[in-house]
Amino acid sequence: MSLTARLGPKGTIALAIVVLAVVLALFAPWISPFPDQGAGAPNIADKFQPPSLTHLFGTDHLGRDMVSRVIYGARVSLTSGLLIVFVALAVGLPVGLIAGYAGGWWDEGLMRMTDVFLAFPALLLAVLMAAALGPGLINAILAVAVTWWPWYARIARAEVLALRGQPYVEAARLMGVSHPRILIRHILPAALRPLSVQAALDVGPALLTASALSFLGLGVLPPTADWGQMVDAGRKFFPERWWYSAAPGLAVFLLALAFSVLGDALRDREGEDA
Amino acid sequence: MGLGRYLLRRLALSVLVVLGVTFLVFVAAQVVPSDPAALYAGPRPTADQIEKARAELHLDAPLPQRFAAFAAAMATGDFGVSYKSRRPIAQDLRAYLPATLELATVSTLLALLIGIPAGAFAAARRGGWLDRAGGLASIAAVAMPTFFLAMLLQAFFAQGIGILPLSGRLSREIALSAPLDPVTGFTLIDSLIAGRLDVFRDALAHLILPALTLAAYPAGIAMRLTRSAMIEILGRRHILAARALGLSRARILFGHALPNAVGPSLTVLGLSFAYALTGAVLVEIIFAWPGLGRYVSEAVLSKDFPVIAASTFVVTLCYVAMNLILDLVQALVDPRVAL
Amino acid sequence: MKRRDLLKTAGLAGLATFAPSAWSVAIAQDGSRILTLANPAGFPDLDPSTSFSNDGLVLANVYEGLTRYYPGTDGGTATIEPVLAESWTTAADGLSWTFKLRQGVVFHDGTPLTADAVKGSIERTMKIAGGAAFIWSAVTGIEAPDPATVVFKLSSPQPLDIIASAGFAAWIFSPASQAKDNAWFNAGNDGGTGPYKIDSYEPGQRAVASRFTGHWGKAKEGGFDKVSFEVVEDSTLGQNMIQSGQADWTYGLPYDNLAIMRADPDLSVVANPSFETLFGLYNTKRAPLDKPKVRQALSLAFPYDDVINAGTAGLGARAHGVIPPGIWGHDPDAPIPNTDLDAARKLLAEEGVTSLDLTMTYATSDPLEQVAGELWKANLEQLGINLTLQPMAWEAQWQLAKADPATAQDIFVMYWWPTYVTPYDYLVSLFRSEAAPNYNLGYYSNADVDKLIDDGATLAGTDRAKAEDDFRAAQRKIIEDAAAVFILDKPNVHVIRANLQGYADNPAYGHVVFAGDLSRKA
Amino acid sequence: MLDIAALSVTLPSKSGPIHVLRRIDLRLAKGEIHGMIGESGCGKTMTALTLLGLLPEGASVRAERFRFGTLDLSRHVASDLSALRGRRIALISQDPAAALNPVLTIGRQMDDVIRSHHGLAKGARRSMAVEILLATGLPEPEKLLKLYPHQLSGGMQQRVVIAQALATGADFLIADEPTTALDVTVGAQVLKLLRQLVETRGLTVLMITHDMDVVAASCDRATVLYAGISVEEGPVGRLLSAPRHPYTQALLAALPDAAPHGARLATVEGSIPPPTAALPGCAFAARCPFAMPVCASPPPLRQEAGHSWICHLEPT
Repeated sequence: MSLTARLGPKGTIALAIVVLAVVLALFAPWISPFPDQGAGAPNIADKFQPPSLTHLFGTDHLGRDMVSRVIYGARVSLTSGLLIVFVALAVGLPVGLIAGYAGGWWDEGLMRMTDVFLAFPALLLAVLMAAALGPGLINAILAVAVTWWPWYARIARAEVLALRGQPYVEAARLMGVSHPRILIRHILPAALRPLSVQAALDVGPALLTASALSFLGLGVLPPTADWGQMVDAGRKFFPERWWYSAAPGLAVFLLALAFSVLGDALRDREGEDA
Repeated sequence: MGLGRYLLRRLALSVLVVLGVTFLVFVAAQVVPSDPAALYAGPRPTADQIEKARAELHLDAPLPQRFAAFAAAMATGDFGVSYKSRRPIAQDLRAYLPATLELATVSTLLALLIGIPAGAFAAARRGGWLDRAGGLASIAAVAMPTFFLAMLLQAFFAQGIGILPLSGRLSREIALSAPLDPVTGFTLIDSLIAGRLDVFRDALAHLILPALTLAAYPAGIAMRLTRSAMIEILGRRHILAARALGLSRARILFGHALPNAVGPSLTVLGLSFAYALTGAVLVEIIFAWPGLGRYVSEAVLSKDFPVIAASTFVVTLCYVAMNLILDLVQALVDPRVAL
Repeated sequence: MKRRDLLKTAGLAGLATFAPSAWSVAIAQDGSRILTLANPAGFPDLDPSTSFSNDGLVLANVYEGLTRYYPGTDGGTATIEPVLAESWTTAADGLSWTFKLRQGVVFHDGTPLTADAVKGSIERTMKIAGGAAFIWSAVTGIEAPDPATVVFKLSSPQPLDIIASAGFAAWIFSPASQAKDNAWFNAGNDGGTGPYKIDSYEPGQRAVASRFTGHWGKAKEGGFDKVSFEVVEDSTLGQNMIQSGQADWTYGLPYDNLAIMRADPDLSVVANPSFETLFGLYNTKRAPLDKPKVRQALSLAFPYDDVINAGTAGLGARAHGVIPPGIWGHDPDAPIPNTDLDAARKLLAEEGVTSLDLTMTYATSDPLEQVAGELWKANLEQLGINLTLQPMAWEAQWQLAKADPATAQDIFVMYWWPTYVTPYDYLVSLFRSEAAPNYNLGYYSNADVDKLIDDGATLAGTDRAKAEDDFRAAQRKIIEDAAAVFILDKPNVHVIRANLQGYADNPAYGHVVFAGDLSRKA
Repeated sequence: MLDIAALSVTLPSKSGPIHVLRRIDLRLAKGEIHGMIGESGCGKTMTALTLLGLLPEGASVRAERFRFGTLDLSRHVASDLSALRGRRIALISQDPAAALNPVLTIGRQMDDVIRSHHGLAKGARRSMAVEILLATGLPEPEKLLKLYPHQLSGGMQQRVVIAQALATGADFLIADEPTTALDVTVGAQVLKLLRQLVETRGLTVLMITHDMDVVAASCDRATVLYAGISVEEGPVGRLLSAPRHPYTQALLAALPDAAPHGARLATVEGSIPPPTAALPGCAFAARCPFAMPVCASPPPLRQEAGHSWICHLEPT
């Protein structure tokens, strides 16, 4: 069955938007109407132009074309959304697997540690980490990932607990297969399925948290385009010059929406109807 | 296992978690490059003022000793003084924490009041227009960035048609002409205690926009979770049996199916309350809501560690207490869970 | 009160009219008697001895000092007006000052103003030694020979009349309050003599003060019974409050929005030069910035006019060195560089600098500093120089710079405003050599400059003209050495309701409103 | 009490209509316990759902004759039936544990049923509940009202389910495999209770089961279903001792106690034809040991003293 059929109409549109965002991010210099402005070059002459044919979404306080800025902004937001989820999975999955499989003290210890990170107010931990590491894209990503991995650890552990009792796992154990091999060969693939769906669903909220960080001034360094910072910068001129905040705000919303719908479509295809 | 033992075990775990969080904050205080003395010495201190501050804060004491003093302060609730404002933190927390709790409670209630019935109806008429529209709305609510939604709501309701106040917790007229004396710190409750309905109405009006902004994400989650839970429940045999007994649709939906969905809804309640506690930073900044979120974000940016530590401690306490309460309520509501 | 059409542009559909918000109606009824000041920052410390930040706005209306400084208008000489002191004289050697106190002045708690009260106030401030207490560092002793006379003994000649007019650490407060601690003041209590006394204080939200009927000054006809100092940190809210009439005065609004407000008949935009200047200190300890020519090249590459246009909508003024106009010691014809990329390229070639990586740090919350950084970065790119813009919270930026010059930033962009009206405050804090850098965050040290600054300081008390020459010479040397890029003198822009009368900016007291002088047209 | 002729139900689906019930004839007299027997998937439960009007959306229900008591429902069967559900017709579900709401007390669940059928005050409803629970042989019903389903034994749960059915005031009960989930002894008691209730309350019960012993133990008459068709019907005694239709004979031969000791149980090869297939002739032809070419055409109805079946074989 072809992918589009598998994802259904909504899922396909969402996938199209995500692919479009990836293409925009990769080929920004060639696609955006004013590449140098997108990268940050100021152009004071036409400061605060309202939306027009040349500037579909107008220009910002330094006269830079908003469409180009949003396209360049896709680079930051997309990478941060995907990397946060990836790093969180890379940390959360092993913790969850070991805790679920080993049980006993391992489980208790790892899970209490996870609770500590979960109890710690997420955005506060992220802001603290970002303040500690200093602004910059990688630091912001690490900061948010630190607050994100516990969720995946929990999901992974729940999956492992469910799978550990399965006959095929016990059978493998009886045949003398070593613990790590069982974990990686048998349990990991089965646990990955729900986790990958959850991860797809989380890219949206992840890039929202990252853009919230840059909204607080802890994201990428200027003049790199970043949707969160652009919305913040535009807020002061809202609503007279509404397009300054509207363009990046809409972009964040659309990309997050696309990922959520995509995640949903994947989940539906997986049979668990959420 | 007996309610007592269960409670004891959970309390022990919670203490462990709170200790862990406090230790995490203390470690962060050491790791993050900062010079508390300079901050404490005032806005533009001279070199010797900084030295005096360093001595006063006995920053050069050995690490374990400082952690002991730090933990003791947390335990006794005497959180000491903010480096930046030198104001006793407990005094600020008494002003700011209730504001955030009030906003978090109202937004969580709003999220549940919107999310759960919507989810239930969507499940009842699966595939119907409500289900599709609700599904789209819930995904949009989850995807909508808080700060953008806040701006839109503000522009439309406050600046645009002006039926709702733009910001703040109470109108200035009330603070000027007849200020409300804080009893619990929750303006809604205090105004009722003082029997002042005008203040109550005013506080409610100020709550609507920020609470709505904060409730969007959890409402979306609540609806999706309730919908999937209800779909599963409606498929169960006892629902079929109830229909066979001729009970009306509404009675079955709310009397029989929904009580079974209390479990998932409680997890949503926990999630949205936790989100509101910490997610409120942005909403508080945009709506000038004098809550903990704003107080803490400023403290983090200026590395005012006593405030960060105290606030995190308090927020974690709320979080852990809420989880405990939720688990207890879940056990009480679901008879099958033997405590 | 007419509501103006807020949303002119196409904007969000359906937002055309701005209905009178139900919440400000109450203002209209008894509003005429309330003055509402929307302040974009909180009041960290209301203790008159240690206050050194935006709390000056509240304290200036609740407390009074011995004197008050009025800068000369358009070139005229500055004057020092009597407040609690009626007259004052200084000894020939400038080592002692005698102040005659005004009679019939009463503190808010009813106790009379006496010499001992003045002595107690200044001594408490010196003892706590917080905030701006260092302005009294030269005072060795204070005597009160009789209830109406106060004598200050100095270790070196100082312009004590100007020091006494400072906006910080110079307030006089009641003997009863002198025994109280910082927490008492910050709970909303005051011990002042000023025209208003504090009624209530909600930290982070607002302070409310009402008229002190026992004030010695005569009340203005149509004056205000109450002043509400609102904390409105978000400029969008501040702008909305002033436009909707919920606030009578505010500042810190984006420069680009001022045009809209100037067009509003209900508002008037008051802009005049301030004593606050913006500059970037070069890290003189790290190669290649240790070479003056490289620093001069960077200054030549700075887009001064673009920053003034894009950053301050043309309201800012080119800085002539670090001392802004309106302060004695200002040097209007100092040789300041103009943007000239070719000259900059030539200087860099002479020093053999082809490519360079620099880091510029500035305050996260300041859009003007960010605009300066982004425009400068664009120019420097044409010279092969890559400027990294590093926004940081002030505390973090300051601690990074103080840590170790070798690892610190290359360019430290910041503002400076004087504790009291003297060029010495700028030069000694920013450019005088310091063993451990406190505010000299360019680590600049030049023996001649140090000598000029110190000589000027000693002469300031006795021969102000000679002192001015020394300070001007020091500043010329600093400009020639290109210790810093002097960007602009920040304009003092306040937006007030058009029906306010008697409003005048006093740059000596940044962002302070003397509510006692104001009234509202009937 | 119930007189159905040629009832057929088809469900729409993406891959064409599904003939869930092809041709059902069913007659029950008042006060009778009528068994409905057949392998799983032969349409037993679907018939129950049809009678309860609980068929999924889009199901089309047709019958030549459909009379319930004095009502003639043959024209729009589905809507009429859903009106009767819970008022005149009630269900006793198969697995009592699953049929009771786990989070509600027995009292609340009884009260729900009574409240939606009888306009009684709270006190009256409570005593009615107690009276019905007593009638189903449950000890100390007062205490029972406060308990939750998981605190009851399987047998007691089934009695509560029966009590709920009685509480609707319906006089026609459909018992869907009431004893399957219970162990034998408890099952027997439940069947005895049903018999008692039929006699004392003048009820009519349609007993759906796949277990011949249940039919033998508790039913007056029975109908055998195969692939959505009622192939044989008659008094239990005759049906068990002298089954006429080959399928019924095969079913009985498959029972352990019918076969000589130690011999292999006779099994019926092949499986039930899929519901999507059209079956012009006798549905059992493919698996029938006596199949003849004529079986391709629809088998005639044969009757013998209240015992009827459809088959081309001449009765011997």
